Amino acid sequence: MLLTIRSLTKTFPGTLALDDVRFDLAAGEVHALLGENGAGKSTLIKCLTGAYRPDAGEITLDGAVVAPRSTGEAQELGIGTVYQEVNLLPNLTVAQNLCFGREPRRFGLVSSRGMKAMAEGMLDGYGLDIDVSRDLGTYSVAIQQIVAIARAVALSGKVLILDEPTASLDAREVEMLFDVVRGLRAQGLGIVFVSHFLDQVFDLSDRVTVLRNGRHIVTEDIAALDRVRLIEHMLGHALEDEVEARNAGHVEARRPPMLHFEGMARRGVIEGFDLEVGQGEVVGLAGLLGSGRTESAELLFGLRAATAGTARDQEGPLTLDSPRAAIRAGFGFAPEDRKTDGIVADLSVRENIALALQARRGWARPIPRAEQQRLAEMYIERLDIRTSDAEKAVGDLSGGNQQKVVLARWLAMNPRFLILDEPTRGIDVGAHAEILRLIHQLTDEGMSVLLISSELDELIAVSDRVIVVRDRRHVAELTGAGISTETIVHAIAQHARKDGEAA
Amino acid sequence: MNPRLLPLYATIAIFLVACVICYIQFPYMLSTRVLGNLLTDNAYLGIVAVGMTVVILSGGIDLSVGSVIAFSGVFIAVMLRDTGLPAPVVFVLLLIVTTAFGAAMGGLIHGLAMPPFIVTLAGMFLARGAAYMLTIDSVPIDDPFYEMLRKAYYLMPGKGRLTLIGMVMLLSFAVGMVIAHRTRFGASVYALGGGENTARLMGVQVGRTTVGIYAFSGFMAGLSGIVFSVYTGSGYPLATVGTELTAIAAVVIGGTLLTGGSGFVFGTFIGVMTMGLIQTYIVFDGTLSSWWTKIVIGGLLLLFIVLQKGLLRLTSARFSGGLA
Amino acid sequence: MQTLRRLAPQIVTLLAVCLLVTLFFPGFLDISMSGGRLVGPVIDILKRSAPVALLAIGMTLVIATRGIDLSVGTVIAICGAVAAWAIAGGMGLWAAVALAIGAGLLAGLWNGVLVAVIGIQPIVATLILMTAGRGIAQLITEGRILTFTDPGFAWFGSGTLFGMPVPAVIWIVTGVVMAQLMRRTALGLLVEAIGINRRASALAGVNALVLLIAVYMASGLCAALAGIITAADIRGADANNAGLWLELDAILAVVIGGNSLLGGRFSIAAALLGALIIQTIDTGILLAGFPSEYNLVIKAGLVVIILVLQSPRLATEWYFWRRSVREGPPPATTKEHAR
Amino acid sequence: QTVGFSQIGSESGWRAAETTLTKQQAEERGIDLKFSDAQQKQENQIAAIRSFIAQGVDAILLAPVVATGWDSVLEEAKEAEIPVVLLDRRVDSSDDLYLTAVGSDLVHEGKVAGEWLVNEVGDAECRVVELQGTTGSSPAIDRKTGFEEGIAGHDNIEIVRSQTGDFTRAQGKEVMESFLQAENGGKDICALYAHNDDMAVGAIQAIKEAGLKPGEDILIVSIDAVPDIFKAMADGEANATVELTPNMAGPAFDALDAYWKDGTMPEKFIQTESKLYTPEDDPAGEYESRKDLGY
Ligand SMILES: Nc1ncnc2c1ncn2[C@@H]1O[C@H](COP(=O)(O)OP(=O)(O)OP(=O)(O)O)[C@@H](O)[C@H]1O
Ligand SMILES: Nc1ncnc2c1ncn2[C@@H]1O[C@H](COP(=O)(O)OP(=O)(O)OP(=O)(O)O)[C@@H](O)[C@H]1O
Ligand SMILES: [Mg+2]
Ligand SMILES: [Mg+2]
Repeated sequence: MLLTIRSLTKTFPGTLALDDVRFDLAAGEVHALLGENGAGKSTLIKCLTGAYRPDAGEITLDGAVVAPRSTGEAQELGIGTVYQEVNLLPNLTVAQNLCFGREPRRFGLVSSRGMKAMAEGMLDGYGLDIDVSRDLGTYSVAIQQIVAIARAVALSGKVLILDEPTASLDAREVEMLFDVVRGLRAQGLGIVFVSHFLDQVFDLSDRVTVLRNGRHIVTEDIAALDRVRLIEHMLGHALEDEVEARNAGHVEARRPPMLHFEGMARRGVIEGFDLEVGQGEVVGLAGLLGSGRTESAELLFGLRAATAGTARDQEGPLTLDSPRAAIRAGFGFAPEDRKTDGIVADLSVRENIALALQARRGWARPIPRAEQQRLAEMYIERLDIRTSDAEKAVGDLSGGNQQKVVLARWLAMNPRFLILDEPTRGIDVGAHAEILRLIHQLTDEGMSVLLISSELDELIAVSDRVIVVRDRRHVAELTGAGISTETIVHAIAQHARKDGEAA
Repeated sequence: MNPRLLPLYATIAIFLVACVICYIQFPYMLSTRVLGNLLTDNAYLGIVAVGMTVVILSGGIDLSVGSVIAFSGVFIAVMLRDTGLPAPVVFVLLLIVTTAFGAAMGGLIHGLAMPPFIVTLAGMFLARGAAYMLTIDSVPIDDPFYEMLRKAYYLMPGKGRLTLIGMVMLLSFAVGMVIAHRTRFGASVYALGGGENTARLMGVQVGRTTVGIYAFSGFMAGLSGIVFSVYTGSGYPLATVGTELTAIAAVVIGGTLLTGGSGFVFGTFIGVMTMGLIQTYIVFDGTLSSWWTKIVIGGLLLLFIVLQKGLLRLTSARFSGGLA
Repeated sequence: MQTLRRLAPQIVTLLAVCLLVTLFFPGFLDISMSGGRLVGPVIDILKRSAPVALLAIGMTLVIATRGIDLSVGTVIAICGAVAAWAIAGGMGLWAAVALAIGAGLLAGLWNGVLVAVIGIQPIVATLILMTAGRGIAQLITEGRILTFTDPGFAWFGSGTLFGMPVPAVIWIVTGVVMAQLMRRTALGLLVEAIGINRRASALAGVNALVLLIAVYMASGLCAALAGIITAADIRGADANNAGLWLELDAILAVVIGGNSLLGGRFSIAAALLGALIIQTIDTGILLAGFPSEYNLVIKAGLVVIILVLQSPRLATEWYFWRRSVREGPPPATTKEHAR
Repeated sequence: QTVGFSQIGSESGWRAAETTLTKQQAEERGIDLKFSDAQQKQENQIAAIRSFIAQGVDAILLAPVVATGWDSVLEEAKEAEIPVVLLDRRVDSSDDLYLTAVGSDLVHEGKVAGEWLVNEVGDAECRVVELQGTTGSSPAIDRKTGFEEGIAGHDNIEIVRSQTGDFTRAQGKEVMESFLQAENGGKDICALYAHNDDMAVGAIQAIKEAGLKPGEDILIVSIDAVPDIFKAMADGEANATVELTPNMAGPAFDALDAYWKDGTMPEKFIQTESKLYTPEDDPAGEYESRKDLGY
């Protein structure tokens, strides 16, 4: 065994995050680490790389006992890691991020030319054509994620750890990443792979370890498992029927229109588009990363001022010049980047859930504590948020659970039009199904939803209508039976070709 | 063009415009004499601002520097008066003391996870208090070596003097630029400014770097203290009150963000020169009363910052527009 | 109960400092009644802590939004000057008070707009008023100490109410009102939210812009009250010296009160205890009769000791030690500079 | 003629008066005065003098914030043949670097105050409390020394407490309060010596608030002779003050005029009078005559 972990235990105040966990990693294998949100995957990884100090347990690498005291030491041991949240520095250039700690030097001083060459070398094979001397922060999350992976790969002499690396990548980029990983496996590296996308797990990994509530449940070869069994291991019970596709049931029932957007545009950001949303309708936005889906949503929510366009409902025109105005119009928006735009880390789960509601009521009419408590408990229960209690700071929750809290905040508002930008990113299978079911339920009650997702299956499952976005333009609209993976992919590709010809 | 350079360019542009305005009003302000004065008079400020830039780049702040400069002057004066040690030895002793002082503050900041603002505030009280304890008098320095340092200058055409201490400042900026932009330590400083946890996950040795940063600032404050003592030829415990705020203002005018992680040492140089220019302008004008002096300094500060912000917004809007 | 636990370190520190002063000055805790007013060092401390305590109230709110207000010391001078100018100009007591408070609010509005609307970093934004404001105050007083004799106004500085010095009453009442306002309404929550993550809060519909400005105005208001007290105390406005460097003491008080400079969770009561601790140190030094050269070193030394004892990391160590779990340095705190 | 004036700052009413008078005097004589406020910073003063030299003024007035550290800049002025006149505080540079110094003798002021107290109390026991100026400033140091010289040899007079009140009213009051607390409610204090009148005025309020009578229960002696102390004196609340005239510029311009005309070298130190004022000297009248001088 390349890496073994024995009886690892880690407690946080009020939480037993890891309880006597064991884990083995062989050279030349991809070992998937699975579990629900809050199962302890990220904690295990952080203990392994010295970011956390475990309470008890032993780690051996190549037969020698190691106890990295800092992530720097772990890197020197040959363990490269991509943490769950993109953990690079947006204020440094791409090259500085890539070479950090191993900068090429000339006469004792860092050579920027050498660094540029080194960085470009490291990015080779990821199909990325970017200027490495620009700040990382100017690039999209997806690009940052790939840079983080490239850095970890270069650092990993023996072990590469990927904690949900694919959460913000699209299919093309995932494929590219997998090629890289397979190559490394062939070179004899041990790779730990965390993901909530079971397809990817089956596609890539050799063995699987499942954690549940901080405990080790099972380690098995992937070949010996099927999807249902795996989910049972993760959840501790069987998953109720997966959500059926929406358009299968509701056939072409055109819903009464509720909101009309016309010519919404912002110069340099998104070209003008029209959008009509019916009551109880789910509109999906499909497109590649960076295509302008988030920007479309931000325009509708008043987060970016539109330079043109009007919005109205049956009553008359709506002003949407700020999030507050949009909220007043009955809109809600769960953003894709939960860390910077979603959670208020130091506030408790209860306060985070009550925040938007409170903001709408105004400061002078506080929501009574008991009411907040009720709300919090209701959503903790309904969305299955894993937390020791409602008073835990949201920042201390696992990534997926943070996402659920943001969702709960907007559900508590009971908006008539809810925009969900990648609502299931980083959410486990159980909760994933739960959220999709929730969308069904809400729309049945009359709420309209705009769903942005990179997972086509998910879009297809819940959308009444799918709009394809490409190069900051809304290029196609698919309805009813016309919605399928093939048609969407086709729409994206076709327009790409047309653009190519036009250019 | 790299967008991170924009604040720097904005700063330089505004500075040049300010120079032109000064020149139009007082043509004599562009003489080598005034230029030499600008370098000499702001030497101590520039040196300490180099240290401050590094601290601020790391997301910290060092309020102790003004007091440390005063302490340095008193320390040197008292040592030269009472011990008979040669001046260079006293310099070395002093630099060791101030560097250790800075390192100790860095150690507290890291070791106890306390905010730098507060630790260095206590350091500010402590250093000034230590200066008082050495002497409450102002102590003149008559040392032949000092005489030599003081008289060391290069006479530029036009009778302007490029003094030794002015050159020490220029050298400090050069060294500061190399350290901040061309060493691993500098990279770690920027990394810390970008976010401590992230920096830690990327393998920055946070503790060692923090101690190093404040030690560097302490060293620069000590060096600035030496320069200041050469400049005034004495040690005075009440000297340089509030210099830390001037230094911070210079760093900010130079385009460095107080939240850390973004900025340039060269920008600070422009910031220091800008502050000096404002002072010179006010003296040349010579009609402002005590109170209007303060108001005008505050107003000009605001003007610079707002102009910079405006310029940045304009150019970055153009920039992102061009991308589409 | 929970509040008490939050305040415990500050209370313990205050008691310890009092004990220390008593060692050097045995009569420290004596309180007597004389001519209908309470007298004694402790009462003096309650009175003398008024400016810093008032500033600390506003500063706590500003710091909770991840800001800082360096201008408060100067605002004291401005408001004092305005009040003295109004009184000396015969405008009457309440007009003077109203004008001073108006000036404080205006100063806060100015800071708030620079920070929230123009987006200048708080330290720099308030540094501008800190520099220029003293000039404005001197402009009003024309550089002299503007004195007045109005006994009604002087009452704010040296009068008594139910035996207590008026300044003490003012800061205690302001503190209680402000704390209740924050906790009985949703203001406290909203202020904390924008301090922790302004972007996310704004996205959730919190009116961050208005709240930020309001917080700086609250700070200006508190500084105005402090300015009134300071001017009333010496029956004159000393534009150059009133409130000089007091902002640093106020910030210190907020931090000794265990509030994080990174914004978020705050406690006004704890900051007020911090102000009392600082004033107790200051008065203690005076009472103990050390030569004045030592004032700063003693103060700095005590402050460092207090901060070290209260430091979050030491607290974690203490927590783990009590739970007798063997633990190396505790995990990194989850606080991160928001970018 | 153009004259540059580097003033320390505007930290007290006295200094504001000095500035006002200097501007007045310059105007009367038709001199173009370039004024620079250094905000209590020596470095600003040095920079200002350098700028004056660069501008080629005809003379420089300097009110130095501190005694040391002027050698090099004064040498520069000398090289440029610009006469420098020091106002109210002295420097420890060689006296050929400046034309003359106008000022009072700070030690002497303190001594006058001390001698007054010696006279006033005779052989009675007297416990004195002292309010010092800003720690480290030269008036604080010299006035302390002078006072101690004045009371030397009189063992019945003893300074029991001495603390800094930073030359301000507010601090004067606060520190006096703690003196009163520490000295048995003030009953053990016989006299207060304050390094300037502002602190004395603050202390007088503290004494009154403590239920004692300033001027009777506690003797008050201070320095500067600003208007407000005369007001207190007229009310019987202060006993003595030593004048430090803010009109330093008058003698300075006289000396400069003579020098410009025919190169007459004035004496190196033009001492202004340190006159002692007591309630016998018509305090009310003094108040009236001073109150518009910009104090
Ligand atoms: N810094 C912390 N302080 C307190 N509790 C924490 C902290 N970090 C994690 N936890 C808790 O430890 C448990 C495990 O969290 P972890 O982040 O390891 O989950 P995960 O398996 O990675 O989940 P996800 O799939 O959502 O990322 C959770 O209950 C979480 O609330
Ligand atoms: N290749 C790129 N170069 C520079 N900026 C990019 C690039 N790709 C995306 N961006 C910018 O990064 C930001 C976030 O990108 P993101 O990938 O989230 O795109 P998006 O249009 O919001 O779509 P999606 O919701 O599909 O992710 C956007 O403002 C986008 O303009
Ligand atoms: Mg995780
Ligand atoms: Mg997006």
